[in-house]
Amino acid sequence: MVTTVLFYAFAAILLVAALGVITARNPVHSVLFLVFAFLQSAVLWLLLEAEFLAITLVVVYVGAVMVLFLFVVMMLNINVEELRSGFTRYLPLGIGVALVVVIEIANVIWFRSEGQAFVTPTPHAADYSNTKELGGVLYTEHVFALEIAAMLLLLAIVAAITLTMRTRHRPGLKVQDVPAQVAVRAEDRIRVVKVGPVKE
Amino acid sequence: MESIYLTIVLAPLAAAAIAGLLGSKIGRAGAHSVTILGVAISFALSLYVLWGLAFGDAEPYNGNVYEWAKIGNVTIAVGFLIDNLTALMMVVVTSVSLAVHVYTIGYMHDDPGYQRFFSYISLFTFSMLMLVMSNNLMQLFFGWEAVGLVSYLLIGFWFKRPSAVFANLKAFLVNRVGDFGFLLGIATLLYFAGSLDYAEIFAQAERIQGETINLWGATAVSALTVACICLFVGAMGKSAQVPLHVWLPDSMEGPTPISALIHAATMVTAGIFMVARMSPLFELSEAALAFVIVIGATTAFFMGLLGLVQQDIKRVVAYSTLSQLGYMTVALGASAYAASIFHLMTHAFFKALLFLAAGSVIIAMHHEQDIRKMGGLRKYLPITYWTFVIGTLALIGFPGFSGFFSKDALIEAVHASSLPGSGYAYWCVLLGVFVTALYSFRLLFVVFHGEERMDHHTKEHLHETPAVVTGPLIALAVPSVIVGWLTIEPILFGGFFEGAIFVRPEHDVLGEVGAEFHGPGAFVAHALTHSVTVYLAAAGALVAWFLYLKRPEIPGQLLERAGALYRLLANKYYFDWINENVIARATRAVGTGLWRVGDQLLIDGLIVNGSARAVGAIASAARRVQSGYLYHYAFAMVIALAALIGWFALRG
Amino acid sequence: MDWPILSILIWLPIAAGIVVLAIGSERAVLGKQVALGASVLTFVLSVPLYTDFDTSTAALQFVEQVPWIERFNVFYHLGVDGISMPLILLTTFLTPLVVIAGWEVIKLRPAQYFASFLLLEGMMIGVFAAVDGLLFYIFWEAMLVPMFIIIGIWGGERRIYATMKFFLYTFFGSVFMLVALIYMYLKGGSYSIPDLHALPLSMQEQTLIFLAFLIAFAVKVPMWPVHTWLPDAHVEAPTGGSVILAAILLKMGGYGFVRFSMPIAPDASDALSWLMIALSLIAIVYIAVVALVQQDMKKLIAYSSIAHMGFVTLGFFVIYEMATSGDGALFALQGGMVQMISHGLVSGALFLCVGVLYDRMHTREISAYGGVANSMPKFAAFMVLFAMANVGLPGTSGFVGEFFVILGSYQANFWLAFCAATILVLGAAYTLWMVRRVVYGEVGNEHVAAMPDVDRREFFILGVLAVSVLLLGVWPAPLVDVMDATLTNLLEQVTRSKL
Amino acid sequence: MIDYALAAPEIFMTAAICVVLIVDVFLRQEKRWITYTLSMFALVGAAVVSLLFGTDSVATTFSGSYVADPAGNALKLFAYVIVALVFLYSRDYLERNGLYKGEFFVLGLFGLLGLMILVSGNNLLVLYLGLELQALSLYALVAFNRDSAAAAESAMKYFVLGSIASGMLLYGISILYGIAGTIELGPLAAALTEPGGLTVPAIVGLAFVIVGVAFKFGAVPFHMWIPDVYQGAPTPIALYVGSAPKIAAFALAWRVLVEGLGPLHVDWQGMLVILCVLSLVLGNFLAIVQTNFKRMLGYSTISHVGFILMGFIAGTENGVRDAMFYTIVYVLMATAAFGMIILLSRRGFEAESLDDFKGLNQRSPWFAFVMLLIMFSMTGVPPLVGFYAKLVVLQSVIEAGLVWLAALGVVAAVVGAFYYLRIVWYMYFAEAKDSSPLVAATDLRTAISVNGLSLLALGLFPGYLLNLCASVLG
Amino acid sequence: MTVTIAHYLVLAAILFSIAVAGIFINRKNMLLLLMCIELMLLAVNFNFIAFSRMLGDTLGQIFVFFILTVAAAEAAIGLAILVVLFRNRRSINVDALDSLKG
Repeated sequence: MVTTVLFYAFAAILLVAALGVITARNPVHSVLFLVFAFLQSAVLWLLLEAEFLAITLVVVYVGAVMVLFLFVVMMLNINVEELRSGFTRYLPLGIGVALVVVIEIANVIWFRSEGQAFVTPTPHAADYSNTKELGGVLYTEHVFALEIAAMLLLLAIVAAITLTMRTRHRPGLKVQDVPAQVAVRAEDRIRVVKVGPVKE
Repeated sequence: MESIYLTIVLAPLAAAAIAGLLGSKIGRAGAHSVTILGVAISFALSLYVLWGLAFGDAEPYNGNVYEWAKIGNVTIAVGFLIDNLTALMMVVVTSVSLAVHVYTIGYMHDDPGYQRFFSYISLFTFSMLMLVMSNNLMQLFFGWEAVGLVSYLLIGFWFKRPSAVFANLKAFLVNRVGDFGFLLGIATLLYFAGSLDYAEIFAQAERIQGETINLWGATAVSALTVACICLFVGAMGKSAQVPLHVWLPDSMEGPTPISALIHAATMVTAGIFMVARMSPLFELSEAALAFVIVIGATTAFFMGLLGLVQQDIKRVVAYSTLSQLGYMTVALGASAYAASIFHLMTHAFFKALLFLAAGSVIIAMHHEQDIRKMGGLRKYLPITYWTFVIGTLALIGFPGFSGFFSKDALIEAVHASSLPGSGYAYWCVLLGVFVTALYSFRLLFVVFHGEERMDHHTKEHLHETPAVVTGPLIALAVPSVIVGWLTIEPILFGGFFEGAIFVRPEHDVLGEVGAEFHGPGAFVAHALTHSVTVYLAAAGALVAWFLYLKRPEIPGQLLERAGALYRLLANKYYFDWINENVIARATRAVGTGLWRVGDQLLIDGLIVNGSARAVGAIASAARRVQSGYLYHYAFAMVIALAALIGWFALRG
Repeated sequence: MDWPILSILIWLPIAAGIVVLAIGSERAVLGKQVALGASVLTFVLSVPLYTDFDTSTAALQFVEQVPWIERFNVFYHLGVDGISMPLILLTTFLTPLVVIAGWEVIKLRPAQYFASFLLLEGMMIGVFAAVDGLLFYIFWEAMLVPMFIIIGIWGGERRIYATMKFFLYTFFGSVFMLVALIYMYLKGGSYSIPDLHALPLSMQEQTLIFLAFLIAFAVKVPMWPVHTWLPDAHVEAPTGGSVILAAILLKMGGYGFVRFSMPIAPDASDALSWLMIALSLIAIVYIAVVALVQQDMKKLIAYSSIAHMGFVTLGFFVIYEMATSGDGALFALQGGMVQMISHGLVSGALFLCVGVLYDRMHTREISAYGGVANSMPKFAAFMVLFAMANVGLPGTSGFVGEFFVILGSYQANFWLAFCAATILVLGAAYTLWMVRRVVYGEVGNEHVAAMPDVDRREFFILGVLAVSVLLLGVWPAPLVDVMDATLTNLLEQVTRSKL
Repeated sequence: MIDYALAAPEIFMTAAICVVLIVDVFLRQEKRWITYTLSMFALVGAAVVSLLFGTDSVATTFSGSYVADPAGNALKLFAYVIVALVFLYSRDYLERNGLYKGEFFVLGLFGLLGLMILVSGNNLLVLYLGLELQALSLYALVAFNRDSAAAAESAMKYFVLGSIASGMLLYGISILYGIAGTIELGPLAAALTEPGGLTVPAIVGLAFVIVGVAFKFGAVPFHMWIPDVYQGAPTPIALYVGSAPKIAAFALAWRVLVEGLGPLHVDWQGMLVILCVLSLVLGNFLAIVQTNFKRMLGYSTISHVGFILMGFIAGTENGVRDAMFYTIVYVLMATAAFGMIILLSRRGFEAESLDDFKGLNQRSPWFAFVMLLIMFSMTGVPPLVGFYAKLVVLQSVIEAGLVWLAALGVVAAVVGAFYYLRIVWYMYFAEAKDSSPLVAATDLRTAISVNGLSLLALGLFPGYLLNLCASVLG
Repeated sequence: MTVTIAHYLVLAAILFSIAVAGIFINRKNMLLLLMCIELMLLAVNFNFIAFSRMLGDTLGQIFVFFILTVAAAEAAIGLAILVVLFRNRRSINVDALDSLKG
């Protein structure tokens, strides 16, 4: 009963937050709504006994990715006024299509699953460790996927740097020149001066 | 014998090829020498062949030279059938041709196309010989069309004249209409006889008579009648029978020797020859014979009438030719094939003579052909005058002249016929005699007698034409006078054509006429006493004398009185008008319509370019879907997703 | 025969074409010489096809068979019978003439011009020699490419419209044939034409296959109402292109009918013969009337081609309307085939004639000419001769086919023959109308007066064609005999029901 | 036990990428050719590894998440060739336009790695990761020319739409996982044979998955990104996007639809038929009205996708084989076509308008001829290999009983012929606007010539490639 | 009335739809599109976790783990592209992205 109440409460807040994301006129508000939605989700995931992922979501997503979003919003210094207004004309259409998709999927889940209700199994025992379970398979069964994920992150780094790093050629601006720095030899930096004795 | 026949045919062809292809090398003299030699060889050999058949013990020949094509069980060959009919035709063709060749030396003396002309007429001789010597329908058709080709080339010989190139096209097309029927006739015979060979077809004539063909729904028509009428349509074209006669007067645009050779003596008689050749078939179809006789009679009388109003010397003769061809056709329809061929032969001589004489006049008049600008030429052109007189007398059937025998026998035969239509035909040919005499003497009087209406310059230079012109005139005048005397008995009543021409006993009108035949002299006497024709002819001559010599002002007055009739005649019964303004114009209008509307508007415009335009229009419209806006793109994806789910998951 | 004559005939011109391309337009004379040499050599090499041909059998001769695409059971399978052999000879005969015809006329990129024709020749021979359906299709389609280029580069003012129309029309037609071929392959497991002939098919299948083939072949022939590409293509094509187009490409449609449609779908052919005959007659009458009002010489000859090809299709399909006994069907078939060969010579010659005029005056408008006979007597003689052949005058090859078809179709129905025979009048009307306006009359203008008569090169081409036109007309037996056994067999095959 | 040898190509490629990345960091701009050479060596090395460790049979490793099979091996080998061609064609252009950076090659190799993983992925997770690996590198590549607004715009569109598509794919995967309880392809198919009464949810999941696959292919109506990206991206990158990823798309469809969702064939066949028809029609129609050659090629791609889908529609092993053949042929043709643009371009001048092809025959008969081969091959005119590609897919749809679809396909091909012919027309029949001779490096000229002639050679002897496709999939 | 997996699934579906709707009702701010994508992935994650719970295995959660990783990488690249775009156009207005069309 408690879980039911919790579910409905958090689900409602989640949906409101999600709607907030897409309706907020200020992008900063949108990001914050999104953070809010993630937090609600984390709670709901806890209800589904996915504790590790719930924590990850909060730590990694809210903590890192959303901050990145905020950072970009701030950095781009977008004219908020310009971004206002606009979508109300298409709102009915959007709601309509969204409703159609929801109804279709809900219809299938509730009525077209041919008697097979999507039920909840019994909860895990108290000593069940979600993290341990995941850890157990992540580096064994899914090691291939893990390696790919590693490459993906590397790719993301390379791509992000490629796209955003700019070499500015303003005179006087100090920038790193990695090849030059690496290729430097001792002779270039230090001039060994033979200093002869000085006689007064 | 085959080599002789081949020589007869190929000598003119070789001559034509030499004159045509090497004309510039061998020069004028070379060209006329070689062609005359070629035709002379043919003529001599033809005479030899005829002699052998008529007086010697030569048998008719029927053999193939080579196999043209073999389709299934049908072999189509090129070969010769030489019997009396053929041999006679060969002699007629080669003799007239020879005369014309010689005459041409003079007539075409100054023409730049001298060699070409000789090549053409030699080629014509070859074609005509192929036609008459054929032993099968394919080869007959070959000759048939080949003479048409040469006729086309020769009518258009002076190709710079617009009227000439109009006339040759017209001649070819009208002939083609006839050939159209002719070809269908051949197809009919092939279908029912399974062969194109004369002998094989004739052997099955009786059987074919029993066959029927459904032309309109279930109406069964005798196959033989269909075949014969179709064939005769061909003859109508070639022999210029109403309503396919329209080309012949126009064909006078060609040089005069051609008018003599092709459009009087030989080619136009191809149709007559063909029907005679096909007599075993025509004999078995009374319907076809009736058709033939009515067409012939109509031509004979009504075309003769047109001769009365013509002002061009050659056109008068041309209408006379039409009328005479009608006579021959009438004889065919009356089953008097021999009479028809006989008239064909005599006509060949005297009509060639008339044409050549007219040509002589034209030469003398510096190529002036309008008779209103002539008159009183008798004293300037004595030889021409007298030969012309001979020709005229032969034409009107003056007793004793060749035309008399043939025409009188022919009229008698028609009189004796009891076939449907023969009554009408009899009256037509009878009245035709009067008309013939009228226009013939009108021509004679207007041209050679009376007031001299030519201009001063022409008059000063008038003199008799050279010997190469008058020679052939004299040469042709002789048979025009005597050939009837000599040949009427064997040809008409002596069974000359036995084996070549088939007449059913109940149609044997010549037999009836022949029963009263007791020699040429008696025939003349009989005609003078028992027949009205001679007097009709005399009446015609008299009327002509009265109107054109005695009271030349009357014709003009008559014309005013009978304006409608005159207009009808002057416009040649409006045949040309209808052809040009209704048929030709309608065809071209239909063509333009089909082209502009059918091809360009509907097929190209609507379907071809239309579909291209439709693709373009759809593409331009579809382009707008690709608006460039991200949300539209996303929207499309979501809609598609919803549709896929809706259609595939939820329809059940 | 122990050397692969058909392969040589196909690949020799193609190889020569590549050589000519490689030589390039800078050394045009050498390229032309190579082109001429190769095409003449091809013709010489093709002569044994005739001399060594066994006329007593309908079987394929000079057969070559090598596996090619094993996965689809496709063979590089060549062979000829009485139907295809004359068409191959026609191709090898005309190509050298076309090369000569372009000798001095083509100034723009000559190497590409002559190479295109050589490539085209090889492919055309391939079409006629292929015994495998897919191989046939490949040659069939590949031909479009050089033809597209020929019309597009060396054509007249509206060449791009014309060549696009040509390509898209014919491409549209042939893709349906591909679908039909695939369908039959999936059913029978083979693309080989004899296997396709033997493939049992239901009536519905036959009908659909027949219609698919019909689209392909009807466009090529072309039959009404898919003919409108032809006048445009002809008008804009260079002379050589027109010649090849009229003389050989059109024949492929007719060839397709006897090679594919009729033997593969005999019952459908029978059931739909009324349609084919109707379309053929429309082609003969409708198109002839349209030809009557053309103002452009090439357009007129193009329409005349359509009308004459109507005789081919009429000859082929009229056989279903007559009793099997009797020789009418053979007459009709022979007529159709002879008409194809003859039309190849005659229309080719006429287009060459127009080309001769065009080279001098650079217009094809009939009204721009007049009295050509005055300044060009030799040319006028040729023109009249070929016009007469086009009219179907006995003694020329044009007569033979028409004669046979009319005789044959009479055996089906009097009125069929009646309609067909109208060509006698209409054909004469439009052809001679053109002759009258172009060749005869007073000299039209000073340009006409200044036109030189045919030179030796032109005289040679026209002369060779004239001789062959006359020879075939005077003695068609050598051609007819070659096809006889094959056609007799074909007749039996196409009238035997598959149901 | 993990058999690393089976995944040797991926392992090698991963290592190679790292090496190239690190080496490149230490190179001055004028030594950039070392990156290029090294990347080429990476490709050659990968090919050697693939050949050495290739198997004749199907084997899985990494707990069933990786599968090595001959078809995958063949696709990878082909992909190396294509990527090598892309690098080769691009080098000149990049140098001329100031884009000659090591990242291009690194990102290109990343994309290739994604492709390889996709080809060998045996569970939905690996497939998804491979897909993302490739997609992310492509997004980055499209935006590679940072000074081009058009490139950025197209990258943004590509990115957003791609992310939506992969989100939908994931949604579908999640449903399938819920129904089957597994993400491995074989067991998934087994579970779906008896979906335990959950057929309808399975179809919903399928619909979502189809969106992902169709997007990767660019089938209508999930095609919107293609023309914009082709047009907006720098030509070498459009070349990359237009070539190798089609192999990935093929692999994705093959693995997911045929191997994983085979039991739902009836349903996805229906869906693919719709996509196929729309692609054929819209792709061809819209290509006609284009004036930008790259954009036209984009729409042409869409229509070719319609044909590739035909192979899948049949759903049989033959069908997959035919789709594979078509894909390979199409990629070859597209590579050559984009190569021609690069060949015609000069410094600061993109030869991407159709008009730039005018009079090519005057400027260079040889390359006009090569382009002619490419265009007629795309049209599907024999004896070029494009014809056989159409032939085989038509065969498979007719075999599936969809003769009407085959008929529609050929009609679409006729419509499509128009815009390919227009290029030929411009090259051969039109006057050149600019008659300057072509400037291009010898390696580029040679490679494009070989690429173009291969279309003819493969067309004259199509048996080898056909047999190859048959043998690796049989 | 207990909460079943179906509840979670429907919740995910609604979330997913909101994300989708967000993509095409928003025409001004490109950033919002990236957030919607995050939201969409969140919905997917819900599905996986719910099914994982239902089936009682960890596979779904592993999947979610990887999705989170990918989403992070995606966000990085997406934002990088956005920055490039902004630098070129000085705007992230969705409506302005229409130079490529037709």
